[in-house]
Amino acid sequence: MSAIALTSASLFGLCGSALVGIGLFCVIAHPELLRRLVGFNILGAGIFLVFGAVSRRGAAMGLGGDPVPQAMVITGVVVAFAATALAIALLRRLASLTGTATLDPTSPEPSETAARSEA
Amino acid sequence: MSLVFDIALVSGLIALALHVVVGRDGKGAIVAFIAFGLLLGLAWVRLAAIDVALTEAAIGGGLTGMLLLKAQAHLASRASRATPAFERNWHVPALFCGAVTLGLGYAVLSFPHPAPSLAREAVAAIDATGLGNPVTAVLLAYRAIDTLLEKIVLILALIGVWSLSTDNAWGGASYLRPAMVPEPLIFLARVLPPFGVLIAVYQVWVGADAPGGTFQAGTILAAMWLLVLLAGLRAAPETRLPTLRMMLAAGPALFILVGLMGVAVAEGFLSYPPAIAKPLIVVIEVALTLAVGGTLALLVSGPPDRAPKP
Amino acid sequence: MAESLTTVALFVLLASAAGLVVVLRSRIAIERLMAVQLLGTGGAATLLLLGTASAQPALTDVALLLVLLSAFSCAAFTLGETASDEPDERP
Amino acid sequence: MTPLYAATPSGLLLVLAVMLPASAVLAMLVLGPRHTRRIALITMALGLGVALATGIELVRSGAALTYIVGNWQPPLGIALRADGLSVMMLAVTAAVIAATGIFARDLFSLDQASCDGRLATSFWMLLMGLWSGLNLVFLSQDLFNLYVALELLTFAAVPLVCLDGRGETVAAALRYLMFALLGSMLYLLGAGLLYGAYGTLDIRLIAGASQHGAAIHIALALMIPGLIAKAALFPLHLWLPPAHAGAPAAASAVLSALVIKAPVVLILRLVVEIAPPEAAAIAGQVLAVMGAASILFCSVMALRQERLKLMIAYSTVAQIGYLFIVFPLAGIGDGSAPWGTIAWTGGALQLTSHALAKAAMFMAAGIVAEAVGHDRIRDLGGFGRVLPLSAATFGLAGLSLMGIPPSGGFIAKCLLLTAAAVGGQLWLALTILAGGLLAGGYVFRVVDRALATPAEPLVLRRPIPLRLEIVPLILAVLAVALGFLPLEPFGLLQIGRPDIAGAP
Amino acid sequence: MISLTDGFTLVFVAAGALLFLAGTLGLLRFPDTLSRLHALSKADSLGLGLIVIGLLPQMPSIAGGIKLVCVWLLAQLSAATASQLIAGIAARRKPDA
Repeated sequence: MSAIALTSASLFGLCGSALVGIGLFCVIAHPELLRRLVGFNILGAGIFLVFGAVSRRGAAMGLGGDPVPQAMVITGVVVAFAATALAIALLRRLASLTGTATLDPTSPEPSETAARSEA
Repeated sequence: MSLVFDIALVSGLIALALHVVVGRDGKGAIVAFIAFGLLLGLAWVRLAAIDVALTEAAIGGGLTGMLLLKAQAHLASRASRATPAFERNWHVPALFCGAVTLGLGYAVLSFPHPAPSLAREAVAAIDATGLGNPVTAVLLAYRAIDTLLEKIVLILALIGVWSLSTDNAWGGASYLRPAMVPEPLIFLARVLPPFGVLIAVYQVWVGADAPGGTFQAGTILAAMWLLVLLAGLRAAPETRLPTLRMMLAAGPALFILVGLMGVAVAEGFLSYPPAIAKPLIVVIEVALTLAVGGTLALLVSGPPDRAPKP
Repeated sequence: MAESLTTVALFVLLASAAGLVVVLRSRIAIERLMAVQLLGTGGAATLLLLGTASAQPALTDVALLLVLLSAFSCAAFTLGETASDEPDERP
Repeated sequence: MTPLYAATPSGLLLVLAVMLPASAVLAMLVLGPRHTRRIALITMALGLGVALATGIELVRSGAALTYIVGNWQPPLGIALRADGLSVMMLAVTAAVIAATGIFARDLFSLDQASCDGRLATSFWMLLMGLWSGLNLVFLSQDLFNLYVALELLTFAAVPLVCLDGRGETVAAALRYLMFALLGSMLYLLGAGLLYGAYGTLDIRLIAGASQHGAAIHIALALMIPGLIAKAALFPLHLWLPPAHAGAPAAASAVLSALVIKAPVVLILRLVVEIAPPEAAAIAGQVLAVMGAASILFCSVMALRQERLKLMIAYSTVAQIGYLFIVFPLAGIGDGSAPWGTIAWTGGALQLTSHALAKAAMFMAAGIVAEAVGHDRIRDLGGFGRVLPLSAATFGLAGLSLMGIPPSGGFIAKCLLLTAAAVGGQLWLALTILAGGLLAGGYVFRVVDRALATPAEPLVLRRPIPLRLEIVPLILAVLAVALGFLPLEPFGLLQIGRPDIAGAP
Repeated sequence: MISLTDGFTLVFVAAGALLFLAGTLGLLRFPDTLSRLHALSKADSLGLGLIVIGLLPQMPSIAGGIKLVCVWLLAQLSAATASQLIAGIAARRKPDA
């Protein structure tokens, strides 16, 4: 049982590592802001899975996993949701004010370009 | 057999995540993300974390999906351009992220044996709380200050979202109902919420002793409320309403008060007198559930966009 | 018994996940949603099977949540389809 | 087995420091806009009292204050602990927040119509949330609790940036949120790895662990860059200038003076307390290089800015750089106790004096922008004649930034310079000198405009009441006055920081 | 030796699983959206229904059984509504497609 639990925990830990990489790439490199936010959520899911693997490894006393990391994940999931909500509110506001939904340097980035052009 | 199951699950998760990143159209990526959330719920079950599975299924599969779909619809109606392509030098971040994954994988595999765990301590101390679910004990007793401050985080996020309204609409209501509401949606919004509320009540109730609890229940309540708003059965409340604000603040405020009470009658801030620990925790959970439900639903609704009625 | 139920659970999951191929391939947004719907129901079935196999009744609760929210996601999806009717934010 | 933490009698003060502002947020939410300002001012008075009492208690007992939340000992529970550094940060935070509060009250009351409106009400609630988060960052001993504290900061700070609702500030806020979230995510990931390796997230328990595997190095390699992104060290500073320049003046003051210091303090904790010595040495060198790059690059950028607030924002990134060159100078990683050294004191002084000076400078810039209607440096000729107090504030705060005697900044930079010279780190000494010269350049550019005689005199868009200009002036005078302070009070920094290995 | 209840469970559960496969195949192979939708809703209601019936005898308590039936009822409700919504969207899409 414990060998399988350990293997399964490591498997999900590795899955979490992969998701962190994928999410991070999406956040850093994706040109679309909304997609970057989805990337954030994938990154978060990966991080939480690493916590999950840690928790599963710590199974003891008849519990299937260590409850402390599980509780942290629950807190983290809610915080990540709030972050997504705030980001989306900002994004929608940006879109309705400027008509663009990107921050990438190729499109005119308001404040800095304004400062530069005055220079 | 169960390892095969896990491998299938993990491959599904990674495939969906990749699709989200490289997929051409935005809406498809979001739908894939919702599916990702569902699979993630299953993954948490496999990790023997039912409480997390409930939270993930509710938030990842439900509310976040709605939030993203709503934003996507809004943005698509404004900026109808083709998806911009990746920058030419995408290899550099890809290499960097690959390195992060490798390092992380190495760290995960190098964890010590036997694994350190607080399960023993958590179980040993649980009698003082009167609870049966160790995760709830962590959330509301051992690490109660995390949970309490996380409620403040939610409220700050909500204030942040509200502050993005215009000066006119400040204090007003946000508007969710689409111009045309399909008939089945109205039907769903009439029939589903009673079930949802029942399940939420059940979740809070069992949360003390079995998987479930305030976040899960709050999320379900939020989803049901949003469904009603979406179908236009009720209008969203004006954000300046004292009753609404009272509901949002009551949970955390009660939490703080009980915490301070602990200074006087128990062993300090956020410690409960053992004799009444469980009832106190359940009362806090009920109040928090309402606050969480309200806050999450309002976070999804977004900033007010209608001026308050005089 | 537990072993066979787990096998069936795997089978159901794989069957619904095969629907994910549609998610990954289809050009029509609604069909993707259908696949998600299938995955929601399939996921619930998987959970029920696993819950019985491992004698964890709490998994039924997760299944309950999954079916409840799959309807919700579907409702949210209609938002996008009537996107052009959404009221503008006032300047 | 003796418990790791023993609660001290007045430890409840630490809970109050965090919970008072948090309760204020709830009270404001319920009681509505009309009472918001009053609640804020009352909370500020109480919070100042708490910070003061904590300081007195620390000096009186000569030992760190400790509180165990809910009486659950770590590793299961969470401990709050105030040592010398924490108490100094609590005090600076309380002082700057109180000053900002008074300034904001006067600024918002210029417009009677909007003083209960969206901008002002949100500002007060977010300010209180910010305060709670800052205090928690300085007090908490638990890495996950610190994550919650960082998120409190993020969620309070980001909306502050775009309170005025213009497109460019919303873009700046969004960019800030992206960086901040990425930072917290990396931090959280590191925390998860540490839990996997040690089964606890308590800083002292991890520090006391006897052996270290690969996990701690990878964890630190994730957490420290994450925090650097939040602290806006070069080259991860891109978000800061537009965000801090676009925020309302009162918000910029808090953001620049306090918010970015929180991750710096946390990096310090990680490097000094839990990093294995050889890793700490490497991290210290890398951080110092980045700090030096920040000083040079962003000072030059500040010199080239055309807008006053952007210039001040770039100066913030440059001044943050000084805090990072403390790491190798304090001998971190070579076994000597870092908190006894000259560089440590210099770093603490730099932190304090920059907080005061930068808050003053942003407020003064806000007054100028409010009075004149813009903040283009070129067109500000002669503003010293119409707003003499604000010009004086700017000059005095500038003294501290440049490190010209007599000022807090001078003593700080002097100590750092000495440490660099003694330690044989010539390149750091040169960087400090160059940074001072460059700072002189950008400050004098503005002072020069203030004293210029323009062809046509500057017209004020609106009169500025005297009381509005007083608060920043006091802050600037305090920043200078730090230079006259004997250095003994900074001995307080050593309280509660015994060698980790032999911790009682 | 398999007991009668276990045999009953296995038969029904296996039948339900096959229906899920059928649903997916339908989704993959049927030519147009509406017939795919048909296949999907069949799989949803029947497949889950059969699995629920199969699992009922395995439930340790009445409450567990009730919850199981609730899952099926909710799935019915949401699948029915969802397919109507999807059909509605598909129908509205048709003219401009």
